[in-house]
Amino acid sequence: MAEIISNVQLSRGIYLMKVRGQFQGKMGQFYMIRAWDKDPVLSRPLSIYSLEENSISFLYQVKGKGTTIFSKLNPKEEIKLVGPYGNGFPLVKGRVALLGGGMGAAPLYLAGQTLKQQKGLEKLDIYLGFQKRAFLKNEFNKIADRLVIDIGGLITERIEVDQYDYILTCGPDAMMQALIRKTEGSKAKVYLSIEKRMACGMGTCLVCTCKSRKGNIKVCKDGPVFRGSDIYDE
Amino acid sequence: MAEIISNVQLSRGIYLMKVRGQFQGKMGQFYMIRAWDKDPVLSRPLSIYSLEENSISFLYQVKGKGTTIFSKLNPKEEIKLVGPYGNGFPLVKGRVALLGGGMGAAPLYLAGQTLKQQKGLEKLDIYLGFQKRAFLKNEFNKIADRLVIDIGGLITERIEVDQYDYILTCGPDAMMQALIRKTEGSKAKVYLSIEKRMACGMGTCLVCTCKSRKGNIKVCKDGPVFRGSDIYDE
Amino acid sequence: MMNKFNDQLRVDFAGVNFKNPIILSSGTAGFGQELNDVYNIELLGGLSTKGLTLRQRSGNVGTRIWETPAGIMNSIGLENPGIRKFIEQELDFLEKIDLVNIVNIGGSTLEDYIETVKIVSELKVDMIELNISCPNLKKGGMSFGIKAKTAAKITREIRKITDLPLVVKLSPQARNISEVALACQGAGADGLSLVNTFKAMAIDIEAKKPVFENIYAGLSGPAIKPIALRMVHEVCQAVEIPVMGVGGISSWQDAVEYIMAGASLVQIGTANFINPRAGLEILKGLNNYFEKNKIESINQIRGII
Amino acid sequence: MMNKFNDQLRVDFAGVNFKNPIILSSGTAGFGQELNDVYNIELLGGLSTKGLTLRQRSGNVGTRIWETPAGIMNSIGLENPGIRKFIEQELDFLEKIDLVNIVNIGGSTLEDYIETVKIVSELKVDMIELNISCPNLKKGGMSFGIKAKTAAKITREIRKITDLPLVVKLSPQARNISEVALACQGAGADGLSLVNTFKAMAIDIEAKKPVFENIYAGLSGPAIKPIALRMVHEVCQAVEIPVMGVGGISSWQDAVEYIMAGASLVQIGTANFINPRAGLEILKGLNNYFEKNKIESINQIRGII
Ligand SMILES: Cc1cc2nc3c(=O)[nH]c(=O)nc-3n(C[C@H](O)[C@H](O)[C@H](O)COP(=O)(O)OP(=O)(O)OC[C@H]3O[C@@H](n4cnc5c(N)ncnc54)[C@H](O)[C@@H]3O)c2cc1C
Ligand SMILES: Cc1cc2nc3c(=O)[nH]c(=O)nc-3n(C[C@H](O)[C@H](O)[C@H](O)COP(=O)(O)OP(=O)(O)OC[C@H]3O[C@@H](n4cnc5c(N)ncnc54)[C@H](O)[C@@H]3O)c2cc1C
Ligand SMILES: Cc1cc2nc3c(=O)[nH]c(=O)nc-3n(C[C@H](O)[C@H](O)[C@H](O)COP(=O)(O)O)c2cc1C
Ligand SMILES: Cc1cc2nc3c(=O)[nH]c(=O)nc-3n(C[C@H](O)[C@H](O)[C@H](O)COP(=O)(O)O)c2cc1C
Ligand code: FES
Ligand code: FES
Repeated sequence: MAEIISNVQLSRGIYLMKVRGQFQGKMGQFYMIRAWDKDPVLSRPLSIYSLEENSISFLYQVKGKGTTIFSKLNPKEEIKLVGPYGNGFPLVKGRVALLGGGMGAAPLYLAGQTLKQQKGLEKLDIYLGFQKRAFLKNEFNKIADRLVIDIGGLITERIEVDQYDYILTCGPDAMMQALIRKTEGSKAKVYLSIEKRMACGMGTCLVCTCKSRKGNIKVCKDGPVFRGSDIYDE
Repeated sequence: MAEIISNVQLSRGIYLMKVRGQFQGKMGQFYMIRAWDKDPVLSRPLSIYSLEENSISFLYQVKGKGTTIFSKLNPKEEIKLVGPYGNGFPLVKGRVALLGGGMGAAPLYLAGQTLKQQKGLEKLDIYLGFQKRAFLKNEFNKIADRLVIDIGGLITERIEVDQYDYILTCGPDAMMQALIRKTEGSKAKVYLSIEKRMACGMGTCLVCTCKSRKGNIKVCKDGPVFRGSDIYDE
Repeated sequence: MMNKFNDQLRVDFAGVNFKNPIILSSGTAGFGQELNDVYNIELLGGLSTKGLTLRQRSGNVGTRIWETPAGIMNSIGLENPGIRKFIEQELDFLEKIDLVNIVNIGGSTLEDYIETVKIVSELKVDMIELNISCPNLKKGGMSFGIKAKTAAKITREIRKITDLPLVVKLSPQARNISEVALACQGAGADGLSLVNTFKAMAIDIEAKKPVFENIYAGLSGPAIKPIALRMVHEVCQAVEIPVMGVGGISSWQDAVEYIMAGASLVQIGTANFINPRAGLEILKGLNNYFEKNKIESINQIRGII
Repeated sequence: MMNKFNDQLRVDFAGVNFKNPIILSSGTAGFGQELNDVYNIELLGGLSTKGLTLRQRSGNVGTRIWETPAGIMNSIGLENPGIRKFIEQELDFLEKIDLVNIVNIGGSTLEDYIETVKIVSELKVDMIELNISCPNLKKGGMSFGIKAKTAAKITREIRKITDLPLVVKLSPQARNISEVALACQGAGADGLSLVNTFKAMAIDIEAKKPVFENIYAGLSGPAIKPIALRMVHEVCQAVEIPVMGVGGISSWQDAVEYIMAGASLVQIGTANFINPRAGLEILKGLNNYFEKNKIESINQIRGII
C-alpha cells in the first residue's frame, strides 16, 4: 500500500500520478499496479515515468476499467504497486535518440534522465509524436539536447536515423515497425519497449508470450525492452 | 444516481449520510442502496432516517462490505438509491411510544417527525437503547415528549407498556421479542420493523420470506413493518 | 402492440412473436406486477414467471441468499403459491399486459409436472418453460435434467399433453448439456432455455456449517456468464430448435454475445437485483446497437460465431 | 526443514509430508524461481510446476488472457519448455529448495504422457500431478478427464510405470466428477486435485469473433470458487484418497472452507496474480486461525461438513 501524492490530468485522458515511497527501478522497467480489491482480477502494468527520492511517478492514458479507476484516485488515497519488473533499457552511450509515440513517452523520461548522467553520452535527442496535443514538453525539453515534437503526423519521418548509434523507442506497433524499416542498412541499433497484456508481470504465467527470432519470449521478464532485430524484421 | 451532501461519523462505526434530491417516502420505508457497479451484486436496504425537501438521510452502522464502502464516500460522490420500498409504519394516534435498540433508531426519527404532525396524537415518548454511546440525542429530544436513553442495559425494562396505545419498535430480535412478552395482556399494540437479507427489495425474489401466523410473508413488500402478534407469540 | 423500440428487434421463437429478445427470467421478476411499477414491462419481449408447482410450496428454511464474488447463491426452494392460487391472483395481470408470458413449471415428481401442465394448458398463456434444472430441491427438480434419458422422458410426457409452445430449461449440471439438449429436441421440445443456476457451496467457517440448509445452492450472476455462454454456444451448435440464453447477462453487450453465440432470445435474471431497470436498459442498448450497425434482423448476427 | 509457522499445520498426503497445506498451483507459479524472488517460497507446503509435456510446446496463438467479473480466462495452451529442458534449466532449483515439488504433466496422447512420466520417475521429485483436465488443447488434455473410463485408463497406465506418489487433476467438465474421482482411485491414484479451469467463452462483439483462437478457454479465479468448492465436497464424500482443493482461493477463509469441505491441501492459483504474496498471506492467516482456535491438526477441521 502506498499513498498518492498527486494525480493530475495533463491532457484529455492523460494523467500523471505521483506516489509516495522509496521505490526501486531503472528506466524501462514497470510496476504492476492496482487500486482495487479482487475485481478486476489483474493489476495493470505501467512504466516508471520518473523516480525521485521519496516518490515515483507514472504517466498513463485512460483506456478501460483499470485506468479509469486510477484516474479517479485522489491524493491521500491508496494504491498498490508491485515491482519493479522487466529488464529495462540498456545503458547506451554515444549518439542516442529517444523516440516515443503517444503514451510511448512514458518510459522515455526516466530513460533520458538516466542517460544524461552517463559518461560517454555524446548527444541525446528526443522525438515525440502526439495525435492531438503535446504534453510534458517542458520536462522533456530540460533533458533533451534537441526536442522534436510532431502532432498529427508520423514522428518516424522526422528522424534521420543515421545520426545515431542507438535509438530507444516506445509507442504504437506501427510506429515501431516503421522505425525498424527505416533503420534497415543503417548502423543505428534500435531498442524497443513493447506492450502485451500481462497477468503476473514476472514470468510465471506465460500470458505475455511473444514470438521472436529467438523463439518464444516473455515480454514481462525477458523484456519489455528488446533489440528491434529480435522482434521485427530489420 | 444521486450526490452525497454529507456523510459523517456520529460514533464509532455509526454514520449519518445525507443525499441530494427530491425523494419520496414514508416513515418505516426503506431504499435499496449501492455505491458500486456489479460487485457485490446486491444493494443494501437502509431505512429512511429523515426526509427534507431537497435531501434524504440515512443512519447506518458499518457491518460488512457494503456499509464499509458507504462509510468511505465523500461529499459530491455518487450513490444509487432505488425505492422507497416497503409498507412503512401505520399512522397511529393516541398515546404512542417509539422504542429503538441500536440501529433500530434509524426509522424512528422520521416516525416521530411524522406522528408529531398527526391530529389526535396525545403523547409521543421515545425510548432508545444503546450499547456504548448514545447518538442523535438532541434530534430525538426535539420531537419527543419524553426521551428515555439507556446505555448498556435493556431498554425494554425502562418502558411501562400500559401507558401506551401503540408502540412502534425497531431493533435487535431479542429486544423486540422481550417487548412482545412484556405487552402480553396489555392493550398496547406493537408494530415492529424487522430485518431480513434482501435481494430485490420489492417482492419478486422471495429471498426475504419469513414465517408468520398468516403464512409466509415477504419482509420487503408485506413489511418491513408488521403487527407484533403476527410475527412473535404475544 | 405498443413498441417504441425498433421493429427489427422482433423475434419469432417457436411460432411465438416476441417484440424483442429481452425476457425477464424465472424467479427474478415474480409475476411481473412489482417490476411493472418500476417501468412499463410491456416494452420487453417476455416474462417467465416464478417457478410454479402443483401445490403451494413454502420454500426452503434457513439462509436463502449469499453473496459471492460477482455472483449470488440462492436457495429459495421454489417457494410459490401453487398453480391454482397463481390463476386466482396473478394470471389476470399477465393476460392483460402485452408481452409474451411464459409460465415456468417446476416439480418434484413426473406426476406433479403432468398435473400442473394440464392445468396450465387450459389457460390463456403463451408458452411453457419446463424447469428440470432447479438445484434447490431435495427431490426432483434438477435431477430430471442431468441425463439425456430422463430429460427426454419428461419432455415426451409433457409434449403429449400440451399444445402450448414448450421450452425446456436445462441445467449446467447436465452430464453433457448438448446431449440433453438433443434429447429434449427429439422428445418434442419447441425450444430450450439455458442455463439455470450452478450447483455451488458456501461454508460458514465460524459456525462450521454449510451456509445453506440444503448444503448446496444455486449460483447465478455475472460470475457465471463465461461458462453459461460457452454452454449456450455448444447447445446452439448441436440443436435445430431455438434457444433462450440465460446466465449472468447484465449489459447489452452481454446480450449481444449470447445472440452471436446462437441464442434467439436472452433472459435477464440476477441483473434485476443489481438494477431493477436492467431489462429496459439492456433493451435500450440493444436497440441502439441495432440502429448503429444497421442490423435488420436478429438473424443477421445470431449464431455467427 | 525451516518452518516459522505452526507445526500443527503439517499434512501427510499420500505418504508425503507437507509443512502446511498451501501449494502454489500449476501454471500460476512457473517453476518457482520468480516468486521466490518476492518471498521465501520454502515457507509454503508445496509447488506444482507449470504443466510439462514430452516435447517443448509454444502454446496457443492469439489472445491468451481475458478478464471476466471476478475471474480470468486463459488460453496458454500448455506452453512449456518440454520435459528435457525442464530438467536442464529448472530442476536444480526445485531440488534445492525445501518444499514439496509436484511435477504437473500434460499431454495430447497417452503415449506422450507415458514417455514423460517415465522420464520424470527417474528424477528427484516428490510427486506427480497428472493433468487430464486442461481445456486449452485441441487434442488430449481435458478429454481424458471427462469420462470415468478414459480417466481410469490413463491413470492405470501411468500407475504401472511410476512409483512416485500420483495425484490426478480432475476437470470440472467431468460428466460426473465423483465417478471420475472414484475411477481414478480404483486405477491407483494416490490422491486427487480439483478443479482445473472451467471451459468458458467470451466474444468480441466488435470483431464479431470469439476472443480466443480456440473459441473456448479456461475460467479461474474467485468467480468459480462456489462451484469448485461444491465439487471438492462431493468428491471428498465419494473417495478415500486425499484431495487437494483448487479453485478461486484468494483468502485464508477460502482455504478453511476447502479444508472443512474435505480437502487435505489447497492450491493457490489465480490469486498469485492478484497479489504475488497471496500464498504466504493465506498461510499466515491459516496459521493465526489454527492458533486462535487451538486447532491441533488439520484433521480436526478437515471434512467436518
Ligand atoms: C510493460 C508495460 C508498460 C506499460 N506502461 C504504460 C504506461 O506507462 N502508461 C500507460 O498509459 N500505459 C502503459 N501500458 C499499457 C497499460 O498497461 C494498459 O493501457 C492498461 O493495462 C489498460 O488497462 P485498463 O483496465 O484501463 O483497460 P482494459 O479495460 O483492460 O482494456 C482496454 C482495452 O484493451 C482491450 N483488451 C482487454 N483485454 C485484452 C487482451 N487480453 N488483449 C487485447 N486487448 C485487450 C479491451 O477490450 C479494451 O479495448 C503498459 C503496458 C505494458 C505491458
Ligand atoms: C428493511 C431494512 C432496513 C434496514 N435499515 C437499516 C438502517 O437504517 N441502518 C442500518 O445500519 N442498517 C439497516 N438495515 C441493515 C442493513 O441493511 C445491513 O446491515 C447491511 O445490508 C449490511 O451490509 P454489509 O454489506 O455492510 O454487510 P455484509 O458484508 O453483507 O454482512 C454483514 C454480516 O452479515 C452476514 N451475512 C451476510 N449475508 C448474510 C445472509 N444471507 N444471512 C445472514 N447473514 C448474512 C455476514 O457474514 C456479516 O457478518 C436494514 C435492513 C433491512 C432489511
Ligand atoms: C432468486 C432466484 C430465484 C430463481 N428461481 C427460479 C425458478 O423458480 N425457476 C427457474 O427456472 N429458474 C429460477 N432461477 C434461475 C434464473 O431464472 C436463471 O436461470 C439463473 O439465475 C441464471 O441467470 P442469471 O445469472 O441472469 O441470474 C432463479 C434464480 C434466482 C437468482
Ligand atoms: C494462466 C494459467 C495457467 C495454468 N496452467 C495450468 C497447467 O499448466 N496445468 C494445470 O494442471 N493447471 C493449470 N492451470 C489451472 C490452475 O492450476 C488451477 O487449477 C485453476 O486456475 C483454478 O484455480 P484458481 O481459481 O485458484 O486459479 C492454469 C491456470 C492459469 C490461470
Ligand atoms: S505476464 Fe506472466 S509471464 Fe509475462
Ligand atoms: S427481497 Fe425479494 S422478495 Fe423480498
